[in-house]
Amino acid sequence: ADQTILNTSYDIARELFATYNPTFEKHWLEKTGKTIEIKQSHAGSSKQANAIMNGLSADVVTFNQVTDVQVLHDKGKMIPADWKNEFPNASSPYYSTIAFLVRKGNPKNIKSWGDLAGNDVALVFPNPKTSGNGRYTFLAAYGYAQNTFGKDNEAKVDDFLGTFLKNVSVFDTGGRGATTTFVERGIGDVLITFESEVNNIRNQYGADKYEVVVPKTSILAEFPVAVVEKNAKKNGTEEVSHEYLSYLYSEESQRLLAGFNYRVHNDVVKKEFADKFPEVNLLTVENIAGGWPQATKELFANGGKLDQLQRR
Amino acid sequence: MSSSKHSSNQLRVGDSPLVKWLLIGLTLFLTAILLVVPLIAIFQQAFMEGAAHYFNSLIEADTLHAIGLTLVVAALTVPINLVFGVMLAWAVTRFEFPGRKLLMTLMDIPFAVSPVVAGLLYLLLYGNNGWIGSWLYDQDIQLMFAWPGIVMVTVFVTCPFVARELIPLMQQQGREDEEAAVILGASGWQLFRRVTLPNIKWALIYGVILTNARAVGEFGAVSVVSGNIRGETNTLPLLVQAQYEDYQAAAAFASASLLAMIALLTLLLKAFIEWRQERSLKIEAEKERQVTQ
Amino acid sequence: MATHLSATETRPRHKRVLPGLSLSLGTSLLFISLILLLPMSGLVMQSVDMGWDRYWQVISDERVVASYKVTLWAALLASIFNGFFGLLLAWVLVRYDFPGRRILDALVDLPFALPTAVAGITLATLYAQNGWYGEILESLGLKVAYTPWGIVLAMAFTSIPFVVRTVQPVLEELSPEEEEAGMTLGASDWSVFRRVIFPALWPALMTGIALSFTRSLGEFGAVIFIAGNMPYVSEITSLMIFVSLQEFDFPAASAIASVVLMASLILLFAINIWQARYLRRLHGRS
Amino acid sequence: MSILIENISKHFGQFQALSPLSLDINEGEMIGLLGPSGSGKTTLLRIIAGLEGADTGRIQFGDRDVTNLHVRDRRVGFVFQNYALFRHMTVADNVAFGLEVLPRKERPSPTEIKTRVMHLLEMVQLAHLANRFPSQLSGGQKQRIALARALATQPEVLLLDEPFGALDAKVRKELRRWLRGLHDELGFTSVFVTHDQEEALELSDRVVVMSNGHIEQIDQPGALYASPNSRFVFDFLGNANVFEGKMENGNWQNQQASIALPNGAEQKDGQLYIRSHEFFVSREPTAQASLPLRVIAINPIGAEVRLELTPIDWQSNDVWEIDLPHKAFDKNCFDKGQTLYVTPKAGYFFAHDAQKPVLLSWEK
Amino acid sequence: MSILIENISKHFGQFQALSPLSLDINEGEMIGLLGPSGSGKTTLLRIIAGLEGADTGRIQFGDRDVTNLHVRDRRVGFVFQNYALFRHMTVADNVAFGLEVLPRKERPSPTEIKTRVMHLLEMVQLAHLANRFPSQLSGGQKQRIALARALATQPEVLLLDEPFGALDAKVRKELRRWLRGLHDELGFTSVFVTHDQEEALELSDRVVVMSNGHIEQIDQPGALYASPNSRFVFDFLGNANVFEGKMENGNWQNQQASIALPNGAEQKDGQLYIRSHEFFVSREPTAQASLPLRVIAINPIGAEVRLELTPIDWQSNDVWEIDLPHKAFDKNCFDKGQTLYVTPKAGYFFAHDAQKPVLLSWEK
Ligand SMILES: Nc1ncnc2c1ncn2[C@@H]1O[C@H](COP(=O)(O)OP(=O)(O)OP(=O)(O)O)[C@@H](O)[C@H]1O
Ligand SMILES: Nc1ncnc2c1ncn2[C@@H]1O[C@H](COP(=O)(O)OP(=O)(O)OP(=O)(O)O)[C@@H](O)[C@H]1O
Ligand SMILES: [Mg+2]
Ligand SMILES: [Mg+2]
Repeated sequence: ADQTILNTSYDIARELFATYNPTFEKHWLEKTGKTIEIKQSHAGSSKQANAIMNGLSADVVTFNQVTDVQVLHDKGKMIPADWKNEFPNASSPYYSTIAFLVRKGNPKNIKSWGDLAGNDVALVFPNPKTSGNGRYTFLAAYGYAQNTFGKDNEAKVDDFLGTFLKNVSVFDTGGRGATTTFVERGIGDVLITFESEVNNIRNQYGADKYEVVVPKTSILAEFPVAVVEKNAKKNGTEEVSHEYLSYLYSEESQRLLAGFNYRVHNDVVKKEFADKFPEVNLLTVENIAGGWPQATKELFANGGKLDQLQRR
Repeated sequence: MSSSKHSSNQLRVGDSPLVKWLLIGLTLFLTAILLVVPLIAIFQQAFMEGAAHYFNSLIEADTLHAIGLTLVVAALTVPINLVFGVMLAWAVTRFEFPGRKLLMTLMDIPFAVSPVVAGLLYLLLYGNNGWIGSWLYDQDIQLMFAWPGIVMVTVFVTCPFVARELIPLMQQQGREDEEAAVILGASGWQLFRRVTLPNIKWALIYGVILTNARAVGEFGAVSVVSGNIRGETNTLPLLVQAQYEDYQAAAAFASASLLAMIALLTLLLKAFIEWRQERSLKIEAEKERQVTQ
Repeated sequence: MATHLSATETRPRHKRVLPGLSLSLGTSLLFISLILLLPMSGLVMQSVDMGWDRYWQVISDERVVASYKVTLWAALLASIFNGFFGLLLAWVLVRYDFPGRRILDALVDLPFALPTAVAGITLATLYAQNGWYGEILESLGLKVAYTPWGIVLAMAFTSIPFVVRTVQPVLEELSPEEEEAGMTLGASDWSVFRRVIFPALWPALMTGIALSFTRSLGEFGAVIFIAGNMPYVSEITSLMIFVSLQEFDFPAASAIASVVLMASLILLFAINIWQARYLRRLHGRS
Repeated sequence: MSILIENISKHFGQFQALSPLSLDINEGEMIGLLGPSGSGKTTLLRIIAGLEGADTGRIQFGDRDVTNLHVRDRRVGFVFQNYALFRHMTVADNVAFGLEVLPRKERPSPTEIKTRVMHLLEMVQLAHLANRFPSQLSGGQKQRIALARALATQPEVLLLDEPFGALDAKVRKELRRWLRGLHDELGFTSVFVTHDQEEALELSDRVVVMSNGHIEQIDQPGALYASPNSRFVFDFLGNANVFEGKMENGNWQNQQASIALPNGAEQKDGQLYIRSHEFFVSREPTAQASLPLRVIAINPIGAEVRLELTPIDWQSNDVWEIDLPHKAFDKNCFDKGQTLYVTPKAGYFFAHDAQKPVLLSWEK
Repeated sequence: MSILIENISKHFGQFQALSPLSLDINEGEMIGLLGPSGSGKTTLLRIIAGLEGADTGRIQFGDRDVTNLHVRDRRVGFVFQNYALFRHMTVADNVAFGLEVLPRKERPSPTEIKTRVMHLLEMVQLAHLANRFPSQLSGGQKQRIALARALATQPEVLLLDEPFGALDAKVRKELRRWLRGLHDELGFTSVFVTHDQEEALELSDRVVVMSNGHIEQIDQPGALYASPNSRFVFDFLGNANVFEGKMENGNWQNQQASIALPNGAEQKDGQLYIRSHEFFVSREPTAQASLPLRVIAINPIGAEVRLELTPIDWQSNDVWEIDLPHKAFDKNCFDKGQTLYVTPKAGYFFAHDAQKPVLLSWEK
């Protein structure tokens, strides 16, 4: 290949990019007449960000958490401050939300977030401390409570969240662990995770055993991308890296992404998949907690809301 | 007139058949529960989707590359630790010097450090922000997130094994053989190759095998410094993790079973070597018996 | 002047008999500095940089302290269990000949070779309520997976070779005479074991248990899959370190790691000293 | 307690360590097992103790058959060659061990045990070392503690494996005497192993000479010395010179050398064993013998001078050794390289077809 | 090659293992280092070899100063107490080792090495064992191989640490003689360590008696025996009975016992050392002495009978031992428990204020 770039991504995106890369390679060849080889690295996105700051020579990042991209600017000075404006939709070519997976027939009759704080419901979702997945889940529940009880009714909100957390059976460190716990170990009544995952799991483990529940209100989970300018500059791959991410917004790519159960922005594709992605009222992190920095500080940091709620 | 029919073995504590078989039974039971069944479970999961799937997943390009990388890392780690282990053992068993005991305690550090932390330490030092790493960056030398880094942390994690095997043995053997050789005029290298090495051969092999087993299986430290680049810096244990995360449980366990087999293979090799050793001892004893008769 | 001269004359410089001190010691020191001490210095520097107050705040955080307790207890139980099981294994391997002894001997090292995550996943599979063991235990009303007992189990699994491999050689070297002396004096097998054999194995057993304990303190991969990781109940210290890493808070991670490391080193050092004393009593000076 | 050993045999694998052998030991006797390395002494002792099972035969203590009794229940005292003291126990704890493991009913009270231990330690004159550990003792002290430990349970049979093997000549002699005293005082029956003939002769009431797993001779020390009944015993007790003689003209002849037959000697070919101090030495042959020898070494040893000699014009497998009192030596004033003639005063004759020797004397 | 040892001293930590000591060894001499355990014999030997560095002093081989020479370059032969044969090499390889590690220029060709090795093995009479491993040899055979190995490089100095320590009495004697022969034949200078006085006396040209890190006496065996110059040497060479006497009325008196002063004796208090065979025995006191003793043991040992005696109405730290020829014993026919009187023929007197003894004789 004429050039090589490294796409550093979150852990469960291997198949997605394994499918996307050849289409891009073809696209790049057609457009420039050059060949490109794309290498992939997959692990937890925080760990990936950390690795990049310590010298992993990634040209682009495709993460599942805004904070992990942001940190590349804040701590690593490797991407510009306005990275969100680099690509459309706040540099998030696709998005998802948090949904529920329940066992066949929905025995506990779970419909919305409110049902999760019930008396006899066992929940499985990953630890918000170690997993972005878990953070979204917590934020979604938080947003739901704010909407239901009013932002000012802190006592009620905390009470709801406390019960919600108490219902957790197992805190795995990542989404995959939670899935295993729910599916293979048979623990819990509800698995809470990304909508894209929920659908994947159902396909993987049999549609006849599980049902997907998408609550009316949930959270917008962005999947941000960025070119790691510092590395790309050094490697001389700025152009191709940019194109690699831009091309994610093309109709063809968006269709591909939708096929992997991610929600997309392209209107044509949106219509095609309308029955797959029910309407949801998507709250944003800004709505709920005033943005990621504030959420991290007030909710997830040591001694934050999460810790207070979990204290015995 | 009563005539005795004892076994010709010496009497030793716990030799009564009842106790003996009770203890063996208990051990086998516990071992089966704690070690054998998990081993079987790994294979069971690996073959979950059939033998064809099992073998196909093993010959995937990523898997083959991971196997190769793992073997390369082990092949580099083992000699490094071999040299270090022998040097350290020689220094602390053949000489008296201040700080000797401290040196022996320092050697145990890798046992006391969690592998993930070990990886992190290397990252902090040799990563781009570390004080050695930033210099390396300027020189355009990439250690972390490439195979050298993997080798380095693997060396760290496995470095006590060889020395730990050698030191007690060399202490017990004393230095008389070596003194005899020096008196006969042997130089340092001749001394080591012709007198010391044959004496510590078996312990050395044992240490190498343990080092190898651990080097092949190390996950925590390697995962921190590897960068997880598919087909490039994924070792077998990392691949297991990645495949598992990727909903390819069967493939993951197939790779894991491969690791278990590499481990068992080396361990069986050890058993074989020990058996050879025992046999040669037995033959020698037998010859000796014939001589004295 | 003259006396000075003769003094130097009569103080011969002795060349070391065995060669290679500078080479072997030099290599060892270089290696230990580069491979062990240099990286360790990072840990110290990170901790020093953050200042004492923050350091203290991090390591005395309520949740972290809870994790110390869980980890310590689990590691303690695991290493005690390994003390028994390892001693039993070593005894059976050394003292008895039976079909399959060699295979058993080979199996002992298995936990060293399996990636810890695989060990964790496999154990979780077996002990989950729908696993082979889980079902049996469930019917007995016991729960292991996703409880602190799961932590103990995973720790025990990964550190069993330490005890076996330290006790085994000592047991092999044990001369039969003391045992026989005990028997001629009328002691039962149990008395002989308890009062004659065990004291001889004790130092090695303690070392094995200590190594197993320190390894358990640091274990992460195998534990998190089976621990449940419930705050205050089944969160281990390694997880706390992991969390700090996720938050890009390296100083905090280093601080917590330094506590574990310090505990381990102090324990190992204490064991070393105690053992040296004990052995000196047994073997006399030198 | 008397010990009866009947037809005991033992093999290890293919190797016959003891051929069936029998031995009667009287109550209060002290028996020395003497023999070269590998002759089965230790094996026999361990079988008596019950540490090793015999293949055939039986063993009786007094009139109790103990053949199938476990060591534990035979109640013998056993002193190991390298002491086998419990290294992690103090001297006092070592000695107390046998008492402390007694079944609860028989076990003396702790204070009683303490008294008994102190008494034993005083008996071995080491009461001041009660709190030391074995590694802090000298060889001789260890030996005595091992004895005290074995005696704590008041066994009626005491078995000792090369008890003085590892000690200095001086310490050895001291302990030997002390053991004999103890034996006489306490009246137990003792069996000890040694390969030092002086020790066996000095210490035992009767000596059992063993070779290749069987008993060569059992006798009191004096009798053993006076009438060894086989070539092996002769060789092993040592210091005998062997003359291989052919009957010729009423003399034993070996090439140029000859010895006249004394009265009562058989007219047969055979070997004449003559001890190193049973000789006259002269510069010329005598009427009784013509044994020319060359002096190759002269060693003054204590009260005597030992000459080493090689035969001149006749054959001998070994160098000859002759011990002379200083006086006799001074009178003759031999030098290295000189030739001299020796004449036996007394000797033992093994005819070629006989197993037992005949004692011959040339003196009136 | 002669060896000159000058002011050599050595300490381990606080402990002074050798006080400064000097020793001259002539070319071709065989020196025995004799002394009790811990007296520094091995240390001295190792310093001569260069295996241990001395704190002070110097060592010269011939006229070459070797004090600062590495072991490797001293070219001595050294035989270790426990042989230190290379376990993983055959007997032949062991012997060849010293030749095979020679620098390439000096190294003989492989066939030459083979011939030399076979020659050495023939010399130690073990050519048939060339392909055995050390573990397949008996102690005596190992010893000889160790010697052959040490001699392979034709050293001019041979050092041996308790070469016969671990062997049977019989084998020991054989080897001892063989070593002496070899020494005389090849003409090297030998130093050997032993704590067996008989061995030292029999084998050495001169004996060096050591105690506590210093040299007590250096002498030829005969002279050493005839005139030991200190109490220590006396005690160590053994078999002496000590009479502690106070001058009273021209006699040495100890409670009821007394010994008359012979001619030439000093009129001082002191100790009289009398060897066990330097006695008359009688049923009544004699004019020269009145030493009543009770017989506690009678041991016939070889050519003699050894009586053990305790003093009656006087003091002695040790049991007395007296050796009698069978004839003298038979004449008197003593029994255990009887009282008898002994009269010294000759003895050594140490006045209380003197270091050196005076030889006294009561015979004319
Ligand atoms: N456990 C055993 N297994 C095999 N052979 C043995 C065993 N114990 C002793 N033997 C053999 O039996 C023979 C007699 O051994 P034993 O120990 O009784 O000899 P010993 O007379 O005590 O000799 P030593 O004076 O060397 O102690 C020896 O050839 C020895 O090798
Ligand atoms: N390496 C050492 N470190 C400390 N002390 C030592 C060392 N080597 C010898 N010694 C001490 O020096 C003294 C003399 O030892 P050496 O070995 O020379 O005695 P020895 O006369 O050979 O005794 P033995 O007859 O018991 O072999 C002993 O007290 C010994 O404990
Ligand atoms: Mg024996
Ligand atoms: Mg010595």
